Amino acid sequence: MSEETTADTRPEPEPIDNVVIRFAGDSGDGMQLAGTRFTASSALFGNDLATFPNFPAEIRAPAGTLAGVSAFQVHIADWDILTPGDSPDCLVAMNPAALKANIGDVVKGGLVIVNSDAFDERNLHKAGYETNPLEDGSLESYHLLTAPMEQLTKEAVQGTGVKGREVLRSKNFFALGLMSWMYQRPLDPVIDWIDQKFGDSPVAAANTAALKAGYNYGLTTEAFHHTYSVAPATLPAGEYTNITGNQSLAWGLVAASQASGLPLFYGSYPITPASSILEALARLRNFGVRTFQAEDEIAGIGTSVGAAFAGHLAATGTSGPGLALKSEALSLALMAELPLIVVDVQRGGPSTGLPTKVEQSDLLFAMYGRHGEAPLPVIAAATPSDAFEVAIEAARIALKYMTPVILLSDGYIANSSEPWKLPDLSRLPDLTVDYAEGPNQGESFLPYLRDPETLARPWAVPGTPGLEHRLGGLEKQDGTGNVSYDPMNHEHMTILREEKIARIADDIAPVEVFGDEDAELLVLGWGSTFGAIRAGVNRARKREAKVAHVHLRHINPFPANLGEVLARFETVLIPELNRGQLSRLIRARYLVDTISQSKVQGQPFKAAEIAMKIMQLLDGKDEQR
Amino acid sequence: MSEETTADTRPEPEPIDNVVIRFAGDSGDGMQLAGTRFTASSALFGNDLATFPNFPAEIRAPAGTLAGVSAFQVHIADWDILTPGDSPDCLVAMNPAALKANIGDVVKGGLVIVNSDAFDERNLHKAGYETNPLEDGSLESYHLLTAPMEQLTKEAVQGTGVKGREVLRSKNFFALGLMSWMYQRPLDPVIDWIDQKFGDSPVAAANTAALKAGYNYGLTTEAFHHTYSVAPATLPAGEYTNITGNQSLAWGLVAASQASGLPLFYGSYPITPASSILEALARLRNFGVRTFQAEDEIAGIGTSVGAAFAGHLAATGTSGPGLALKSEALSLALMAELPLIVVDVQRGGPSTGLPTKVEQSDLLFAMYGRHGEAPLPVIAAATPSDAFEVAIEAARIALKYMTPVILLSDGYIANSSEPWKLPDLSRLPDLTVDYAEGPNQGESFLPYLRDPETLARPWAVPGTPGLEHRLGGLEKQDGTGNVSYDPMNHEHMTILREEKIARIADDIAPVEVFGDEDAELLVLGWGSTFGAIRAGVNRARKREAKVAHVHLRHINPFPANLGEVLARFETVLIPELNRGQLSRLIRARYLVDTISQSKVQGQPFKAAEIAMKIMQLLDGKDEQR
Amino acid sequence: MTDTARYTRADFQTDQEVRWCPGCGDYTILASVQNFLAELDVPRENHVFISGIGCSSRFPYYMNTYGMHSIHGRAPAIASGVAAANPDLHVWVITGDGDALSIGGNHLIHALRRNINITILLFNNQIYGLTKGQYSPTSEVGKRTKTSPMGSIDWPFNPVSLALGAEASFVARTIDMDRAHTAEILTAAYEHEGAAFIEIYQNCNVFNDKAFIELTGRETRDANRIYLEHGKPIVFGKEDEKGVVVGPDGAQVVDVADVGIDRIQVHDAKAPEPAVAFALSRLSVGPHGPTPLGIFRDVSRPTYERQLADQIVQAQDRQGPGDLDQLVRSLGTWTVE
Amino acid sequence: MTDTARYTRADFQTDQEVRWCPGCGDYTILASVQNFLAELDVPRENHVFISGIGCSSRFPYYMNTYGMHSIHGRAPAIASGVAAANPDLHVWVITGDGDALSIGGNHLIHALRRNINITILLFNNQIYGLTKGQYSPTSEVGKRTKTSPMGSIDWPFNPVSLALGAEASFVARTIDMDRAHTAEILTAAYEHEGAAFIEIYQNCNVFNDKAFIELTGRETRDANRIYLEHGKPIVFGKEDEKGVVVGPDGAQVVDVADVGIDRIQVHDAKAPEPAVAFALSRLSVGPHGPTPLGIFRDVSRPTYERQLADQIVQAQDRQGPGDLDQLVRSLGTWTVE
Ligand SMILES: Cc1ncc(C[n+]2csc(CCOP(=O)(O)OP(=O)(O)O)c2C)c(N)n1
Ligand SMILES: Cc1ncc(C[n+]2csc(CCOP(=O)(O)OP(=O)(O)O)c2C)c(N)n1
Ligand code: SF4
Ligand code: SF4
Ligand SMILES: [Mg+2]
Ligand SMILES: [Mg+2]
Repeated sequence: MSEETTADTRPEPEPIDNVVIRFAGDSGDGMQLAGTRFTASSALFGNDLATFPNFPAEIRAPAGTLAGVSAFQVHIADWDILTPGDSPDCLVAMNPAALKANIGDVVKGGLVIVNSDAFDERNLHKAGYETNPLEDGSLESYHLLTAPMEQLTKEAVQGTGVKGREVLRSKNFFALGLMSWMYQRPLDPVIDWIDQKFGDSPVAAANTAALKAGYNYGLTTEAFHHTYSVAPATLPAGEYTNITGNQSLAWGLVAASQASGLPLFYGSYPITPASSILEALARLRNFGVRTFQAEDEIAGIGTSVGAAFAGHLAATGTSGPGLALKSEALSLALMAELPLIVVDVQRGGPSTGLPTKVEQSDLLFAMYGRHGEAPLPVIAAATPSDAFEVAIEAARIALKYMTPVILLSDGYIANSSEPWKLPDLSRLPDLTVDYAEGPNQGESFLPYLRDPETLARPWAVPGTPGLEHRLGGLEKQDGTGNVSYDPMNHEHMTILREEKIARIADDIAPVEVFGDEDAELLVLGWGSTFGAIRAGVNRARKREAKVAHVHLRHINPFPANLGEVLARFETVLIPELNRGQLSRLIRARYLVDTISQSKVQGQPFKAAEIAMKIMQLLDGKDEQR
Repeated sequence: MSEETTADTRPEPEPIDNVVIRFAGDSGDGMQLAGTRFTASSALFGNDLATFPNFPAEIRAPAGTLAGVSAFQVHIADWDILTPGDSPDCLVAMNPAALKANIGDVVKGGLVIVNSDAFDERNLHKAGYETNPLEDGSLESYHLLTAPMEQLTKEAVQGTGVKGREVLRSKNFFALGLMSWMYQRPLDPVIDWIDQKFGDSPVAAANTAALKAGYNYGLTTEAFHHTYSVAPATLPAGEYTNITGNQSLAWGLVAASQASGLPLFYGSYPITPASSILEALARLRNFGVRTFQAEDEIAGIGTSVGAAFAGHLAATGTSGPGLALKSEALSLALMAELPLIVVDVQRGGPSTGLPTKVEQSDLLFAMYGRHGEAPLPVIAAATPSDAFEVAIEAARIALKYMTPVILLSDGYIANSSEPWKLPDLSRLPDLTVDYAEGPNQGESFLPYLRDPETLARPWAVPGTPGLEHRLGGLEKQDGTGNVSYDPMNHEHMTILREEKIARIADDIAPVEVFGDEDAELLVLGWGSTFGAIRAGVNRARKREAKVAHVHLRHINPFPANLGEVLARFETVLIPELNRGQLSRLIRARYLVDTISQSKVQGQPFKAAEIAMKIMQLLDGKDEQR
Repeated sequence: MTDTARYTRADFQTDQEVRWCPGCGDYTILASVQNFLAELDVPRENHVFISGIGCSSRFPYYMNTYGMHSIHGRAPAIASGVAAANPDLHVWVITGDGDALSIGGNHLIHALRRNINITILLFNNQIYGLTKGQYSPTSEVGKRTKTSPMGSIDWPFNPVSLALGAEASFVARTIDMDRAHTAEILTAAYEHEGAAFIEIYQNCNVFNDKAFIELTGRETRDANRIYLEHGKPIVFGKEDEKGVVVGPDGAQVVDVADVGIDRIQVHDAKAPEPAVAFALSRLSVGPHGPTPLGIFRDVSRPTYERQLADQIVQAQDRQGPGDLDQLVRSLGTWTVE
Repeated sequence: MTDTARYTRADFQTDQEVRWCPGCGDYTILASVQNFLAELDVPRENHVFISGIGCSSRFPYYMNTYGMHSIHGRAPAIASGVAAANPDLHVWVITGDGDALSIGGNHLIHALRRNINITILLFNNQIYGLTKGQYSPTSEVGKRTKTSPMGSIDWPFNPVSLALGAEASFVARTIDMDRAHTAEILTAAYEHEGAAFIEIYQNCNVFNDKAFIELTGRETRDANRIYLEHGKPIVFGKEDEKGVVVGPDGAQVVDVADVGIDRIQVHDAKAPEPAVAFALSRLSVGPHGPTPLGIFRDVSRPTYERQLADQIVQAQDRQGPGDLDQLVRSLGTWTVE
């Protein structure tokens, strides 16, 4: 193999405005890495993009099986896109199992690039193929290209010093090189990254060699001479980074810590798909961040309640099973009226369910998952980058109203990525709080004396002389905070706790209607369905449909104008990755006969599904109800 | 004191049809016992009755303080009553604190009987009285009678052998004796009970002596010569016992065990007000009952899940904070599709709240208190004796549909009592189950192959040869039960689990409308508000109001005809001891603009409150909405 | 402990009525703790009392310091959060045998192994007081209670053994009635850096009266209280006629006269390994017969909250204090003009 | 262990693909257990495997017996329910260091003290495998993982010490690679009536490779494996040149030559008190340096489920079998005509 990586003989690439590519292989094949690097090059190149990694099983299955397939989808475009794409235009399959698990999603006529070396009898058998799909004509409706990637990788890395099992590890870079050729991505960012990551090692050399070999294989092989180019997107001017939801949520918490001047405490217990928030924060000790890997979720929230008492910006994060365990302590925080952010990165199903998959089915649990009358604010992130802002908003509400706040994210937001235009960090909201510093009623300090506007109680932190007081889970007398069994006081306090949360409605942005204000159909959504709904609505509007979209960030309380907005539309469609949970809340509150569009397949909505539902409703409106 | 207990000089008692009496004293004064014995005599005498014990604080406070007051209310009548009464006609107050804490509830003109010995300066001070209410005229609007009960008790027990602090312990029996005189209750049942309980001891002699002394004091003292009699009620013929809700619930579980032929397993952790179910069952080892006092609520349900797997009729019981802890394991049982009864004896407030008080605020928690889409049947007991039947119903549903069932009771049902006409135990429903015994599909056994009607899976218990299988919390393939990450299977299973519960609607009694079928107003209730609602509706109807009452035993799923019934009424009033939880469910499901009547004071509704609300709604109907 | 102490006991009392049953051992412990704090030269506002649920757990309401009456069993976790957030506070955990060892067992053992700077007072009355008399994880086998009418079949924990097995760096036992000894133990526990665990035998005169009578009864107490004192031979009895030896079979009670005082174990609370402390904890199963009281173990090990704080300092030294602008750029950026 | 054994290993395998990483120690343990069960003369349907969540906890899917892959940390509680409900089953718990000692620590120690008849296999790989590499309660101080990038500050548990402190009646340790020893320990644990606790060192070659290299490496293993055998002097090393003595300072490793074989501790797994077993457990902190393997303790104590069953029999003997008619009348009745 020669060292040259560019050639003047390069054919003219076909310009396309967007493409959806899926890298699929065995969990051990490094497809997440190939996908991420492809994404990074595209980002630096200036495309808009969205990604969606898909880990199918919890544990690495034996190589070659369907259960072991790992995939990474990226959507790149020269325009402002909203989702990682419904169906790949191009699939890279590193083995028969990867082909089998993913081919069904590929658009007809799409490009299928296959590592032919992996299609031996053993692997075909493991994947459950009776005949070789590369030969039996079953892929006729696709544009199939094959390359003996293992063979070529082996040759490429010769002389770099890697040996034995290590050799084939570089084959993902071969695939990445080939794809970089196909879609005319620059190699330099990848090479830089390799150098930074692996330094001056044989592995670095091997990966670079395989990368270039893949690129050159495309360049020199007739079959790969039809290439494509996606021009940079005309995104709003600014500095961008590509970010996943968990990363952005972690940074949002740190930003809130800086905006409030309070140190961040994060007590948590690892659980998919929330663990990477803990991991991201654990790296930020220099920001004064205290992460506490607790013995379980109860201690995760327990330590955070303690830290909140001690005056920190306290947060805890988990997924559904962990939220279940936190319920009792959350109720204590509510009663003690301490600020606390509880992040729930939702996953699929009840019990252990589908731990690596997306679902929005913890909404009613977040709303009602505590004994007694225990209302709490509930807010949700809509996209990976939105998680940054939502984390700050959660902190704002928690600190201003002295209440725990539940922040809902999900497995899709957590792991998928999008370009994020870096915000002006000098203009973060001012979240500074005033700890109580002295008596608030004559000579005495009443820990439950309230701010008349927010109904928040004062926050007096241990160590402050003269404000010694005791919190607790028993019902308390308003004002003094003393234990009280008085019947009327209990009713008063119950209503007061309810009212405190209800008042937040006047302190949040009203909902904004996107699309056709005069439409008959409103699509109402929340959380990670944002991209699919917005794209679906756009598609329908392109087809002349009149339709509007409202996306909720605040679910409890609802924004003050929501009822009035809903009343403007004849039909309200609520697509959710659950069995209609927001729908129930809307029905109970506004008595609107919502139409629920439900999907519980562990997968996000496709824009096409939303668009189709919209068209159906608009066409057959009369029969539908 | 002479030995004579009856005298011919007895004045003619005034016949009354019902009376509400409250015994109040320090926690150490034995008022619960006095009340219970008074109740027992009344029961044996044939009155209808209802009781309501009220323990105000968790821990015994220092004698004489308001926090230490303990009260027991009993309503006796010659007709079929429904509640322990709204306001006492007669209050027995053993000390100033008891007077102060309870006098506000007594009907004006009511009888107030006071232990005058306790009204010394120290006790008055402790109760927060500045002047002595027995002397300052503040009790003018009541009929006040005093007796130096301590002095008289001391004299009465002389010679029985009790000494020192023991002596005054008998003063509750003095009070009981006096009340027995006032309301012409027989002493013999009390004396029999004393003999049985204390045998041939000085304590027995002292209690009996004090009892008789109290009775005789009434007989011989002019002031007490206006007595009352309540004739036996004309209850349906049959054998009766007086029963509290927790007792009856425990027996219901035992009855279900016998009706199903399955041994009962009850894994639980003590918590007020559920502990006495565990305690009652622990005494029933000869019924083959296995109680397991677990290390916490998680292990309480965990052991029960294990026992269910092993083929037992498994139950676990707790109150709100414990239900919170059980949430995750409950979700496992749901996923494993194992039969399990989860009893929640609701108490007041979020967090520790008001542990000894009643509230119905766990309804939405029972409905939605699990992550993911995790629907479960929810049923509720309406009265203490109803808990027996509801326990059997819970077992029926759990076993037939292979599902956990949540049974809601509350602190009011748990501790209050009513006469229970013993059911014909030979006619318990047949709950026998068929464990799987062999293959169900060709040669193989599919643990998730379903009964086409109920959608229940088979129950194969460890120890059965050939049916070895593995359950778990990960999503499973329908039929085989193997772990499955397949998107469509997950949606299928989610809907299937939902449908299984929904189908129960056709297998439960439709709701019955009590009262005026043609009324404009329907009062819809659930749980322990039954008595107050029914009595309130009756009162309103006596005042010519047209009103109907529907009381729900099944809340999930709702009975099949509920929607149709609701549609018949213009106005639906839903009284609840919460902030409108059933109301939200009804609104979401049926889009009915319900009116919520809420009370969260740790106290049951009074019939008068319900009646008043009904009258208000009917009078000012147009303005109300 | 000077005449000029800035506090008196009254400074640590609140305006809340103390609501335990008359005669409850909790009163004595409350007095011991209040007296102890009054003698320290530590500002009142730097004490934080965190409790769970139980009779004993009402303790914080009666302490005029910062406090939280939290939820059942979780006090060690909440206290860990307070201590980790602010290492300058002194954080106390008040808990019962049910609270600490039944529902809260896991948080207890984890707080101990982490050696986070909290002082845990476990009021062991061998019963559930607040819920009115069910057996607890320290109740003896065969005990008849409301939930064990035929006798408990649960083998009890020995809290000292459990704490030692959980890597505790400070483990002691005392008894409510012995106020002087309690004060001594509190002093040592307070001075210990890291998690300190004190089991306090506490009489519940309502549901489990006289559980500790062998240690408190006039007739028997001398014969049964083995006071462990660091650096001293472990002898006890009215005339110090009994002693403890430790050898290849563990710890045994002997007549000093039989073996000679030289063979009597000299107590070493500072031994790096807890093996001998553990052996001593096995001398009694519950408070029956000769029972060791005092400090079983008191060794020093880096504390959690200090190490956490150190990591922050180190990270800031190395990377500079956190810069948000840099952080959001750390994954690489590109610019759209 | 006869030629006529009714089962082969294959009888205990299921049709589910085994989904651990290639090279994972879990494979070896699975094989050991399947082989062991095949040699028993116990019907397959009488085995129940209950696990929590973790890599190791997928075990039940691969065992052709009854089983449940339950939720994180709760397996000991669920298994206790199975065992209490049906004492004729043999109930196994499969758990990891995170599952058993982090979230599940409380259920573990309570199952041990209750001595309920379950056999607990703790796969200790000193890491969270399933969630991809966070430190666990057995990870060593200073360990750098995803959640401890500057090194863990959590002092680890010694699972054997913890189990002994929790009153366990059977406590043992073995290592995945040593299949013969694993078989021996399984046999003894299986025969033990009551809760049996086995810590199995298990290599996670993906997230914590070579954690046990001192015990498995050719060079070092002889010097570091201390096999405990009941009734035998505790000696080890290539030539049995090292030994263990137990005295007033706990347990120490010595050169046999220095002290003479007679002073070497003769291992007594049946000692009524766990003091010496505990001392032995302190010879190593994690698998570093000379580390005892084998049965630390194996004593007999009434089991929970048998006592429960006995109470039922007793109650029925005394009161007759439960009569519902009588029961509902037990509080007194009256008749309305
Ligand atoms: C989650 C939860 N479960 C159960 C309870 C009920 N409960 C309160 S205190 C207690 C046990 C008290 O025993 P212990 O800890 O020994 O304290 P003591 O009252 O003896 O001082 C129980 C079971 C509760 N409050 N919360
Ligand atoms: C309630 C809950 N919290 C957290 C998790 C995530 N989780 C699954 S396994 C695991 C730890 C696994 O470690 P270990 O028990 O050591 O098992 P290994 O994978 O190492 O065999 C965690 C944290 C979960 N499934 N459920
Ligand atoms: S019940 Fe026992 S522990 Fe509780 S306050 Fe009373 S005496 Fe003390
Ligand atoms: S991650 Fe580790 S423990 Fe889990 S299967 Fe892979 S090698 Fe085994
Ligand atoms: Mg106790
Ligand atoms: Mg592990």
